[in-house]
Amino acid sequence: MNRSLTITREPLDEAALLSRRTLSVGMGAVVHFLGIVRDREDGKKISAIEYEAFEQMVTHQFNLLFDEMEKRWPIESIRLVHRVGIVKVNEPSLWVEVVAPHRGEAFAACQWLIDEMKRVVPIWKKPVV
Amino acid sequence: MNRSLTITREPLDEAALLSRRTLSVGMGAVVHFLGIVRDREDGKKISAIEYEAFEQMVTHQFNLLFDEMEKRWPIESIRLVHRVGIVKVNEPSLWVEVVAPHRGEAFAACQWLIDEMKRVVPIWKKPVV
Amino acid sequence: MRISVQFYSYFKDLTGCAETTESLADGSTLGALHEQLIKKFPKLAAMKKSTLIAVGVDYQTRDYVLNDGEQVSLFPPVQGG
Amino acid sequence: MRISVQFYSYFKDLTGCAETTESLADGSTLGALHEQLIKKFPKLAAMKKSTLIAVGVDYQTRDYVLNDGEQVSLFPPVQGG
Repeated sequence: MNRSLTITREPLDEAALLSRRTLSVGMGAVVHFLGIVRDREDGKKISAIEYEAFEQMVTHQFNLLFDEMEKRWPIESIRLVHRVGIVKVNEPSLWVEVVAPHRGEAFAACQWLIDEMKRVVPIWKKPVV
Repeated sequence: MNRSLTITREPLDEAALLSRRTLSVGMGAVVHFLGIVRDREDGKKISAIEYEAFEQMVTHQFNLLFDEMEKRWPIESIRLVHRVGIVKVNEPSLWVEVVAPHRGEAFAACQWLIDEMKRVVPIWKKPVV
Repeated sequence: MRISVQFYSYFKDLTGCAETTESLADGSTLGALHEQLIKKFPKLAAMKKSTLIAVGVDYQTRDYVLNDGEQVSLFPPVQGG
Repeated sequence: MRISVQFYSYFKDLTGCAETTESLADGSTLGALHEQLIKKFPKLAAMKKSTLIAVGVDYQTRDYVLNDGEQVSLFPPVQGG
């Protein structure tokens, strides 16, 4: 399984990410997820979210999750980018891509990864008013 | 709900589709699905799939599905492109984008739409050897 | 009454044509039309249970009562995506 | 033995610092360290049950036996995405 993990302070460049996708001839499904910063947090208007990460542990925990994905599903490629620092409202903080033979496993794996990430990957949010 | 449906003989241009995305400040989730033509159909090597569509009915049936999605989930935008004619192995035949406030509803709506499409939208595949 | 019928996908191979016109008694149902088509194109019989039938752009069941000039489509299970 | 402790997210606000060093008897557990930290920084008490604790880059439970020089991190529930 091809893995790519990026924790970055730079804005996400979706077009550049797409141009680097590799896809073998047996693959039938690509699922992307983008998490976008919304304009409200706990009912209050915000202008941005500041993401803080314990970076070494983030990398390690994502790799444990990727190991588990590889056991559960026949995934060819997982790529994930998470921004840290200040991310403005309406900008993406998270981009995930899963490539697999069939759509069922691609959707299942992508959703599982995001759910698990929100349980174990040490990244925290702080609203900016 | 913003709707965009395209049935086309042209190759999919993902970058152009992304550049036309609109996203209001309350939206937190974007899900994309790409269906790619695989190199095997029923265990046999193929070089392409030829898609045939009953186009007027395709448009009508997709609109019925979009109506139902609008009732079920708070979706801001659904965009779908399906190619017809010959689509080579390793090229996408289907592109779907769902924009919603939260990821749960974006994933659920996207998967529901694809499942229903495969039940009621009159498009057929013919393998090309 | 006269009903125009279109075939899609491999139903065109089974019947050898993309379109035909059938004459039926007024008040005939879609089920009666289907039976008449199976007599005319016997290869449709094997697919009888999985055949999808639309009148215009909407699916209809076999008890649907046809009206003169309506356009009917017969096709196998769909497979988009 | 001496254990270096790091705080993340609003735990830094609760303790007023990002890092501290604790002295503990050899063979002490992570649970004992946590109690010692709560005595030193009483605002951590309210979060006791939801506190996540890592040694190095792995989560560990309260019965984990610490070794001299290990790096411990305490933080609230994670919220990435």
